[in-house]
Formats: sequence, structure tokens, C-alpha cells
Amino acid sequence: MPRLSVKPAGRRLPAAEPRRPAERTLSYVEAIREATDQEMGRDPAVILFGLDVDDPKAIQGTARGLAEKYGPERVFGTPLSEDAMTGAAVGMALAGLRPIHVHIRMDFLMLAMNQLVNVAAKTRSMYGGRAGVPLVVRAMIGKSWGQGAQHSQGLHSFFMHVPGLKVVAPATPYDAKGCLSAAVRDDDPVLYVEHRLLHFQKGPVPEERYAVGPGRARVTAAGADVTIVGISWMQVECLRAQRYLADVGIKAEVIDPIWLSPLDIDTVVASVEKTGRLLVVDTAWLCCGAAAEIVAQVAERLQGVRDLGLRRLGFAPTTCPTTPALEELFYPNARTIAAAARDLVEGAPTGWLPEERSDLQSIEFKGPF
Amino acid sequence: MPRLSVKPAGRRLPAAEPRRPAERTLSYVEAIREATDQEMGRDPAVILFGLDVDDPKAIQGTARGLAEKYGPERVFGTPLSEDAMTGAAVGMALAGLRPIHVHIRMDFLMLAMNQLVNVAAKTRSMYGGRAGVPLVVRAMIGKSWGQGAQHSQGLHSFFMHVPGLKVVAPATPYDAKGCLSAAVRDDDPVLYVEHRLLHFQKGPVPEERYAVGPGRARVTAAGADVTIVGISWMQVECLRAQRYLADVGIKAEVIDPIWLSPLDIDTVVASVEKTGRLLVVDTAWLCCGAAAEIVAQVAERLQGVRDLGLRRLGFAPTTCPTTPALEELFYPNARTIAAAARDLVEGAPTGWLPEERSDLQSIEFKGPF
Amino acid sequence: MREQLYRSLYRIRRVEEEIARVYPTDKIKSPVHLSIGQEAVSVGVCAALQPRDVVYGTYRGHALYLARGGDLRAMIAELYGRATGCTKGKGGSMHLIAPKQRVMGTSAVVGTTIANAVGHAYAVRYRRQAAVVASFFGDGATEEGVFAESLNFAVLKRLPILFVCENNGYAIHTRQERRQGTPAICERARAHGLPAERLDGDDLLDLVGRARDVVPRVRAGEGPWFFEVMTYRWREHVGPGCDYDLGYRTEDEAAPHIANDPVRRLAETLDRAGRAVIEAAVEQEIADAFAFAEASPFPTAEELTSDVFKEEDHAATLR
Amino acid sequence: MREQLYRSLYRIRRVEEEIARVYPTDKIKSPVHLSIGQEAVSVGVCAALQPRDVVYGTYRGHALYLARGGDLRAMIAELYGRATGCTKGKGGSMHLIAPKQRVMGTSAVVGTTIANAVGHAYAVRYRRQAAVVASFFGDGATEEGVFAESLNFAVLKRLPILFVCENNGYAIHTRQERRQGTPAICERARAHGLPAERLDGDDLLDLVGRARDVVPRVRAGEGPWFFEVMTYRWREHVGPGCDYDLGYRTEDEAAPHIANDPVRRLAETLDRAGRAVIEAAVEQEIADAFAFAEASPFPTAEELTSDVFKEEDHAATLR
Ligand SMILES: Cc1ncc(C[n+]2csc(CCOP(=O)(O)OP(=O)(O)O)c2C)c(N)n1
Ligand SMILES: Cc1ncc(C[n+]2csc(CCOP(=O)(O)OP(=O)(O)O)c2C)c(N)n1
Ligand SMILES: [Mg+2]
Ligand SMILES: [Mg+2]
Repeated sequence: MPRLSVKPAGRRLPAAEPRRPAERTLSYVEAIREATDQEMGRDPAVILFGLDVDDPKAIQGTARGLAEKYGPERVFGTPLSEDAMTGAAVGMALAGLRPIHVHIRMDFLMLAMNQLVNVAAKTRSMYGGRAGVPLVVRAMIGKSWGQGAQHSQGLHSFFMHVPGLKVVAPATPYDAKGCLSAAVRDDDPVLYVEHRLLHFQKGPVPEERYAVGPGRARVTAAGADVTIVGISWMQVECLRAQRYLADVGIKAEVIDPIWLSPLDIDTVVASVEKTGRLLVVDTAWLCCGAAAEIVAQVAERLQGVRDLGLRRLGFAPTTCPTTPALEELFYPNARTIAAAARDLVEGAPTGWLPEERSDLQSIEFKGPF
Repeated sequence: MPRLSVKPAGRRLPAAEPRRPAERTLSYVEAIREATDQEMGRDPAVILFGLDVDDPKAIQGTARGLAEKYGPERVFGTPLSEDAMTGAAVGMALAGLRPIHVHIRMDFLMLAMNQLVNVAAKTRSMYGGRAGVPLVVRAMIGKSWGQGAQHSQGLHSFFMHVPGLKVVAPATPYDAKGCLSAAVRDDDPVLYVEHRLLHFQKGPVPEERYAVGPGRARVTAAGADVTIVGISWMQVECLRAQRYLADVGIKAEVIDPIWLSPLDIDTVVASVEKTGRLLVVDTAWLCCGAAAEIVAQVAERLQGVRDLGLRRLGFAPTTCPTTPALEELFYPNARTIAAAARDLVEGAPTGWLPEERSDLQSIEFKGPF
Repeated sequence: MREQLYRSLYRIRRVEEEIARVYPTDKIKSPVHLSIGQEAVSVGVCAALQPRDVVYGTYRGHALYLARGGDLRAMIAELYGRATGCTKGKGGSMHLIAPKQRVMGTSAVVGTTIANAVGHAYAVRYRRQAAVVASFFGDGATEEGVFAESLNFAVLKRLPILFVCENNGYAIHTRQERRQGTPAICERARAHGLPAERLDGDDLLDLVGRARDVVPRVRAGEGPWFFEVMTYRWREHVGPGCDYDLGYRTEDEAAPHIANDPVRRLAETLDRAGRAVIEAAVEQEIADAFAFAEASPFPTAEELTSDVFKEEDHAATLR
Repeated sequence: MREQLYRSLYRIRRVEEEIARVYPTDKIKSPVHLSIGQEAVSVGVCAALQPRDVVYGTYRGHALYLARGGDLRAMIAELYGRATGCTKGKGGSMHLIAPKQRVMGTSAVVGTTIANAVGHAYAVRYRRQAAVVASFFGDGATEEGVFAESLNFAVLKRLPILFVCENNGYAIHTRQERRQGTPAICERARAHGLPAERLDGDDLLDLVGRARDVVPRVRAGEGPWFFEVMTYRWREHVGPGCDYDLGYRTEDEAAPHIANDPVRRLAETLDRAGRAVIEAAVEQEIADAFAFAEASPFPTAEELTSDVFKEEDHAATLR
């Protein structure tokens, strides 16, 4: 296992650096597929499985052609048995394989919590370092088109809460590839969070192998007035919000944490020390969520250093409704994010909500899923 | 269902008020047993079940005699099937019963997450209010005597994260009884968190029925120098810390949130507005935990109002070790809490750690569990 | 009685055909899992149930909801995301409920309602009510651990529950043999100690007959019973169309089921006139339901955070 | 070979008797679930395994760990919470592991290692290794959904795994009949499509014989196999003592098992001299192991946050 190559690789690319002028443009889906293909090509210990991984839709195409290329023992669909299949993934990892276990909805991980929280997360420490679980769990967050109560949750904070698990939520095709490679090479369990809407994103992706490892957040837009941290899909909305804010002369600094656990809080703290204002936007509920942790850490780190403006945005405190009339209100979007950021900057509610710009609209994905 | 009597009862007793000079002293175990007995006596819809509820140990005595009194249909042990038994509890509740489902370790709830997060929490909202789940889930947090990796977790923040669930963590026999009655009468699912060490606590408990409902935290010690919020067992440690601090002339205000969701943040904010310093101590990990939420909300609420000193204490960021040499370091205790509070007050690390006072020692519970 | 059965069967078929027809217009803002081809399972079992009896189903729940007498207007309005929907537009097609008709739950997480149904049956028995609970689920659901756990508890407590496994041979695009070490679902049920039998989902009258034999025995306290009903999904797993082009199954495989279409077969046993009356009434009802949905308002913004808890004020304090 | 079996059996019995003797002194800082009375199950099955074979067990894992040749000193030191323990004092009695002897996992959450063992067996087959995985668990574990899910997957993929259910009739203080609708665990296994047989856990030589017949067939790729071994726990569920006073079971129930004590029965088949040599050696080894544990240091404070991740530095950044 060239495991040492992981973190160095992650480090070698300074996350704050603008991404290199890239050879190619790939979609997020293609980037995941390429990382999987390259890691499987590199290391026979890597196997891919999960419900419907080998079916005609190949998990939105992220596994397209891999069953044919690597055969049914390395790429296979499973029974509807999330608990045992997660336990089996742990056992494969204990045997030295590097399984990638895919779930088309993060909601279904609620059936896998025992193996993830009580076994995978505990293995290395409770066995005194004598065993480890190099497992990657891919979990998708659904949105739009009436995904509803049980197909829309972002529950990544559960996994951030438990020592022994790592959590990554790439927001670009570039990071989708680099973080998946890093996750596969990691010797410990990693939850890889994919937002369903990100699958449609396109962006520059180098052909060669590279890893975006834990430890470095990325500043995706520089600004001095307010720091906006956007997680997963919300990174896209935050970058749009940054442009709405620019229209009114507010310079927002946007940060993508990329890895949520371990979390690079230093990059966020450095930015907030400069701007004095922090808005964290998550694709999840707020109570005890990733946004709470980021706000708490920044407030702790900057206590006595300077005054702060703090704000969180995320899911409305209710179950995700299917009707578009309410679903639209359930989620933050570029305009509500911009409005919240402006209120922070002004230090008071301004009532401002930018006119929707057609070039900054959300492409909502259309059913059936 | 006299459900309306719940919140009134909860409200009728101003949580901040000193507890009435009580007739009797009961243990936390006896208080739970009495609340269960009284609620079962009051309402035939209340039933009690869970692994080993009807065995000779009767869940540390909390169910002592109830199987005999109410019969095997109302009080029964279950198969080792946490997932289906939780689903069954939801179904019983949908049918109008008020089940109390007991788990001797909160860790085992990881097998029940699908029914709790995806079904129980969602039912009322996803069905537009046309159904509800009046379910109480009792879950115990283990500590000491090498409970270890899988018998020691405090995972209450998972349930605080999900709208539709309520969470309560009483720290005294008085609240153990009042909160359980309130939870049973609540028309929505409630996670009732019991710390194994609290079972041994004794305190005043009125004989009559009463409910300590959501909405009100309790100030358990008044002080002007620093606000200390202690959750579950940590409330006991915080009150001891308050006395260590008094020895060095520091007046700590100690708050017991009692209900973690919905959370009475106003009481905490009011205290911190006065003291300017907040230390939150949880019997859980910190990342995305209850302490993160409380710190974040206070920092948000008091931004621009006054400077704040903020600090969190909880489990060490690792798996709970069995050896006492490390287990002792894994948990905060009265002395480390006092030290952290003093550092907050002094505004810098003082290196102070109080001499252990024999009257403020932890009674650690001795194995086998 | 054949008229009633035909009305129910024809109504479900036509409602879902209409849903499929309208779907491309995007007026329906919810994923739909159609039961076209599987209607007889719900109709046949529900024909043996009494009003006090209870059913639990899945995201593929239109047929069960309608077979139990669920309000059609409220269902179509729900698919349209309107405030007049059976869950006010909050749950959508996958979470239909009709407490009056004792449709007590449907879930988009496979297997979950099996345990809920078992718990409901426990409550029924505890209260000495003479009701029966019927739990509907697919062949894929039998792979979830909750299936075995639920059967064990139902047998242990001799609960008044009828398990109905709708075996359409697939979980999404994966056939049963590729997911199960042995396809013998009835064997697995029997091994838990309850009687189990395999039935033909295209033979409505036989289904009704078996259900009418079994339900009274379950009601009488003989304990749980298990039906595995062999059926076939004509349309794609989710959505309005057909999916033979995907290549995971062939039209040849579907042909015998389509040839045995229970709707057509039952229709042929009825006299033209009576049948025409039924069909005209159904078409009228469907047109009315879609018009009702179209005309209904969307829920207002206040509805977003309502119904989180019974006491609304708590929703506010919950972050 | 009977000498070897006796050595292993006697060693486990005496180690646990010694643990029970020392326990009241509080030197052992960990809950202990003793296998006294059940030793033959681990010894019998492990006698048929090769060094490359793999085992997974439970919190009641002393017997399996020792039967597989796990280091005794490291085990006692683990119970004493010392840095020299098999997990450096971090896991305790419920989480023994011995990677060299291929004891790859034990869990305090019932049922979890069944799925881990199945996954390990998948890896073994994927790598074309000729190893067999043996999964040990109790009768209570068969009630967990993961049991059915794991059997299904093992059969579906024809994995080289031997399931060993140690049926001691109880889950803590609750007898099997009060938890299972039918006690026929083998029937449930067969219904998933794998051969299953019930064996007498007090008859060590028969156990060894059956295991030696079956393991080569599993190794040869015939697919998974299931043993239900009837045995009995002589001591309390957790802790060093007896618990007949609790009233959930009687001494009469235990009597036949104690009368058939496999340790005594095997002892009687050996000549006095050879037996004395074995026993003396074992007593010596045990005395040495406890002395080793006593003399070993506790882990230092730095160990608290080590081993969270392979790359230590991440532990720090993880709150
Ligand atoms: C626990 C869980 N795992 C996976 C899914 C994704 N999924 C939705 S429907 C389905 C197939 C279910 O098959 P079956 O039970 O036979 O029902 P059918 O769709 O054939 O009616 C799957 C795997 C889910 N919804 N829930
Ligand atoms: C998932 C889970 N539920 C409950 C418990 C509590 N518990 C510990 S041991 C035990 C009994 C297990 O019985 P069995 O599987 O027969 O093993 P035995 O103790 O008899 O060896 C129970 C219920 C647990 N550890 N894990
Ligand atoms: Mg199916
Ligand atoms: Mg047992």
C-alpha cells in the first residue's frame, strides 16, 4: 500500500492555490468514476460494491463500465442488507482489502450505524492499533423533485461526532477525484459525501492520479468583508451568493472545508480574523451539525481576539417536504445566503434579497430519480 | 390522553425555583420506577418493554416488580432485535399506545437509528400531522469499570440533530421522575438519557405525580463569575467543581439544561450575559455535540452584546479505553472542570488543579456491570 | 362481488395510467412507483379485510391506498403537492396515509413498515380488538434484517398479522436470484414458525379466496400467516414509462403476465352493460380528482415548520 | 492428539477459574464473560482449523482466543489493563484480538462479528486463499437481523465460512423459548440454503470429528456450513460467580452438563502420568501469566489518543 503517498499528495497541492489550468473538463460523475477506475487499476485490493452498483444505471454512471472491466467479484451489487453488507465491508477491510461501499442515499446509512459507529470507528483504537479498517463509504444526499422525508437527509455530522471516522464532502469534480483517491488510500474508514446535484457539475480534472487528502481547506473566493463557509452543494450556492454580494459591493471570502473530519479550522479562523464575520452554510440541519462545530471552534479560537459576527444557515428545522412550494423554503440558496451575509456585514437585518440572476440559477434535477 | 397536562405541569414548576422541601428521599432508580408505575397506573396505553426488562435484575431495579404488577403483556422482555423492536414500538405508538422502550446501553441504539431517525422522527411531519408517535426510548450511558469502546457512548447529539425527536437528560431523582412522566405524556418521540452513575444518586422526590416538561433549564447554583452548563452526569461533576471553585473565591453559576431538545437556550444566554464566560461540559464527544450547539447559540445570541470566554469539555477525542489508567483521562471530572473554569475566569492557563476533597469524590460503580 | 372487485381493480389501473399520462407535464412533483400489473395483490387481500383492519405498505403504495378505500382526490392532490393532499403535500407519493381507512403507514426505506405493522398488531392484541393487520412489502424487503426480526416477534407473540410479500422478481433492476441465496421466501418464513404459501398474483379470485380463508383464522388468534404473491411490475421501477430498453429484463418475460392481465380477465367475466357503467363512473371520478388537484392551492409558507411536534411552539425552539 | 485437546481444554478452564478467583481483588479492571462449561465448543472447532484459518468471536471470547493459541500473558495483562495487554489495555476482556493467530475480532455488540466474518470470507475467496473463516456467536445473536442478512450473503456468494452458534440456552437471564418463536435455529439456517447440524457441546471428540469432516469441504469451496452446538454456561452471564440464586434457572438444569463436564471426561481417558505433566505445565504457565500481568506497567497518558488513526497527527486535529 503506497499509503504514505496519500497525505503528501494532499499536502503537495496547497488547497488555497487556484486550481491548475487543466487539460480536461469532466463532470463530477466522471471524476468519481475515473478515481475509482484508477485506484482499482493501481491496487487489486480495491473493490466496489453496494446496491445496484452493477445495474444499468451504474449509480448515476459513477460505476459505468467498471463491472465489465474488473469483473463481478470486484464490482458487484448486493442484497438489501445495509447492516450486514457494512459489517462485511469491515471484515473485508480487516482482511486487507480496500472496499468502497456505495449507498444511493445517505438516509440508508441509518441501517449501517452499528457497524460504522460501534465497529469501524472503534477498530483501530480498541484493538490498540493492531487492526484497522481501510473502508470508504460513499453516501449521496438527495435533493429536489420530491425526494422527501427519507431521501434527502445530510447526516454527515453524525460521523464527524465519532472519533475514528473521517468525513469528506468534495464540491468540485477536481476534489471529487482527488478526495476519492485519498479516501481509498486512507488506512481508516472514510465517509465520502456526494450531493446528488453536484453530480451534474463540470470542471477541470487532470488525467493523472492525484490525492486531495485531509488537512487543508480551500479558499475558493477571496474577500475582506465576510467569510462564508459552504459545505458540499452549498459551496456552489455560496459562490453564487458571492457574486450577488459583489453586485452590491460586498467582498465575500468563500471557503470550502472539503474534509469535514479532520477539519482544517485554521484556514477558517485566519479568514474570520480578517473579516470579523462568519456565515456557515450546510446541506444539513443546524442543531449539533457541522455548522455548529465550525461556529463554536471559531468563537473559541477568536475569543478575546476580536468581535465576531456569526450566523448559520442550513435545512429548516423540520422534515423535508415533497411539495415544491415548501421544499424551496426548506433549503438555503444563493439569494438567501447573500441576504444573510449582507445582514451580517451591515450588522442588522436589511430586508435585502437579490433579484434572481438567470446566470446564477440552480439547475434543479428533474424526476424520476 | 391528558396530554395537555404535560406542558402546563412542566411550566407550572418554574425550573429555576429551588426544589420544594420534599417529603421523601429516593434514588434515581426508584424515581424512574415510580414514574413508570404511576404513568402505567394512570394510563393503560402505557407499556414497558426492552431486553431484560422482566429479568431478575429488572434494569438495575428501574422496572422492579412492574412485570408482576402489570402482567407480561404490559411489561416484557424482547428478543435481541433492536431494529424491529423499535419499529414495533413505533407501530404500537401509531396504534395509540404509549410504549417505553428500554436499552441498557445507548450504544445499542445504533441498531435502531433507521426507525428512530427515518420513521419515528418523520411520522408527524411527513404525514402532515395525521399521525404521531408517542414513544419514549430510555437509553443508558455506561461509565467505569472497563465498560469500554461499545458500552460507554453518549450519542444524544444524534437525536438533537434530527427535527421531530425530543431529548431529555435528567440529572437528579426529582427530574428523573418528572421528566419521565412528561416524556410518557408527550405525543411525540422522546429520547430519555440515563447515565449509569446517576442511578446511584439520591434526592428529594415528591410522592404525587408531576411532570417536568420541555422548555425550562434549571439554575442549580447561582454565581457571577462564570457559567457552567453540565449535561447529565456532568451536572453532578459541575456542582462539585462549583465547590472547588468556591474554595478559591470563584462564584460559578451552574445550569442544568434538563431537556436538550427543545433546548432552553434563553436561561443559558441570560447567565452568560451576566458572567461573560461559558463552560459547557458534556458526557459525550465534543465535535458536533450538544456542547458545540450550546456554545454556537450563545456566541450567536451575544454577538455584539459583550465579550465572551468560551470553553467545552467532554470525552477525549478517542474511543473509550477500558484500562483505568486511561479511562480516568478520558472523562472530565470535578477537578478538571474547576481548573478549566478558573482558566476561563483568569483569562489564561493557570496550571491550577484543586487537591481532591474526599467529600467531592466520584463514587465509581464497580463491576461486573 | 365481482363487480366490486372489478371496480377496484379497474380504478387503480386507470388512475395509474392517468398518472403516467400526466407525468411528463411535470405537474406531478413527486417520484411515482407504479403498481400497474400488481394491482390484484392489494385488491385481493383487501377484499378479505374489514373496516377495522389495518394495513401498512411501501413507497409503491397507490394500489394499496386505493384498494383500502383511500380518498382519490386526496391522493392525486398529494402527488400534485397541494395543501388538499392526504399529507398536505408534505409526504408525496411515497408516504400516503389514510387513517380513516386504516392505511397507517408507507415508507420509502425498504422494510421499515414490516416492523411497524407487527407493533400495531401487538397493540391490537393487547387491546383485545378483533382486528387484523396486513403488512405489504416487496421481495427485496425480505433481505433486510428487520424482516426476520419481525417474523420472529410476530410468531413469539402469536400476533394477528398477515404478511403479504409482493414478489415481482426484482429490486429496482436486480433479479431475486442475484440477491438471495435461495429464492424460497416461503421456506424462510416457515422456518420462523408461521404458515406460508405462494399464490398467483394474476389470479385475483384465487387470491380473494385464500385471503378469505386465512384472515378469519388470523383474527381468531391462530397467529401470523404469510403470503408470497407472485406478480410482475409492468412499468419501470420509478417513473411513468416502460424500461425494457435498459436490458435488465425482456418483454418476453413480461408477456405471460400481460397475457394474464387480471384486469382484462376479470372484465371478460362481467356483462358488457354493467361493466360499462362501472368504467364510466371510474373515469368520471378520475377526471374529477385530477381537476380537484389542479384547482387546489399549494401549502402556504407557514406549513413548512408545522407538524414537527404536536405542540407547535416546540418546533420553534428546536433549531 | 487427545493430549493436545486436553491441554487446550484444561488450560482454558483453569485460566478462567483463576480469573474468577482473582476477580474479587479488583485487580481485573474489566467485565469478564466466562466460558466455563462451554470451552469444548472453541477447542473442538479450532482443532479442525489450520494456522491460516480465521476466527471471529464475541465478548465471551477467552476460550476462543486461547483455543486458537492466543498469547496467555497478553490476555491476562489485558484484563489487568496493562500496556502489555493484547490491545495495550484499551479493549479489555470483551475485545481480545490476536492477528498472528488470526483471531481477527470480538465484539461487545451482539451479532456484529458475524457480518465481519462473512466479509473476511469474501476477501479470502476473492484472493483465492485456501483459508476458512469460523464465526462464533451465541443463540441470542441469531435474533439480530444481521444474522439472517449474513447467512443470505454467505450462501449467495458460496463463501468459505463455518458458522458456529454456541447455544447455551440463554441470553443473559432470558431463556431461548422466551425470545424465539421457534427454537429451531438449524431450520432457520437451512432455510437460507446452507447445511446445518446440531451438535453436543459436551462431547468434544464428536465435535472435533464433525469439524474435521466439514472444514475441508468448506475449504474446498462447497460453500458455507452451520453448526449449532448445544452447551451450557456454568457461571453468571458476566462476572466470576454462580447465579442460581437469581432464580432464572436451577442447579438441576445445570446438573447433567456438569456431570458431562468435557474436561473431566477427557481427563479420564488419559493416563495419570501424562495428564499430570500437562496440568503441571499449564499451572506453571498460568502462574507466570498472572505474575507477568501484575508486573506489567499501565499504559502512559500519551496512549489515550494514540491509535485513533494510522496517521497519529490526525487525532490531534479531530475534536
Ligand atoms: C433500506 C433501503 N435500501 C435501499 C433502498 C433503495 N431502493 C428503493 S426501492 C428498492 C427495491 C425494493 O425492492 P422490493 O422490496 O422488491 O420492492 P419493489 O420495488 O419491487 O416493489 C431499493 C433497493 C431503499 N429505499 N431502502
Ligand atoms: C446488540 C446488543 N443488544 C443487547 C446487548 C446486551 N447483551 C449483552 S450479552 C447479551 C446476551 C447475548 O446472548 P447470546 O448471544 O446467547 O450469547 P451468550 O451471552 O449466551 O454467550 C445481551 C442481550 C448487546 N451487548 N448487544
Ligand atoms: Mg420487488
Ligand atoms: Mg446464549
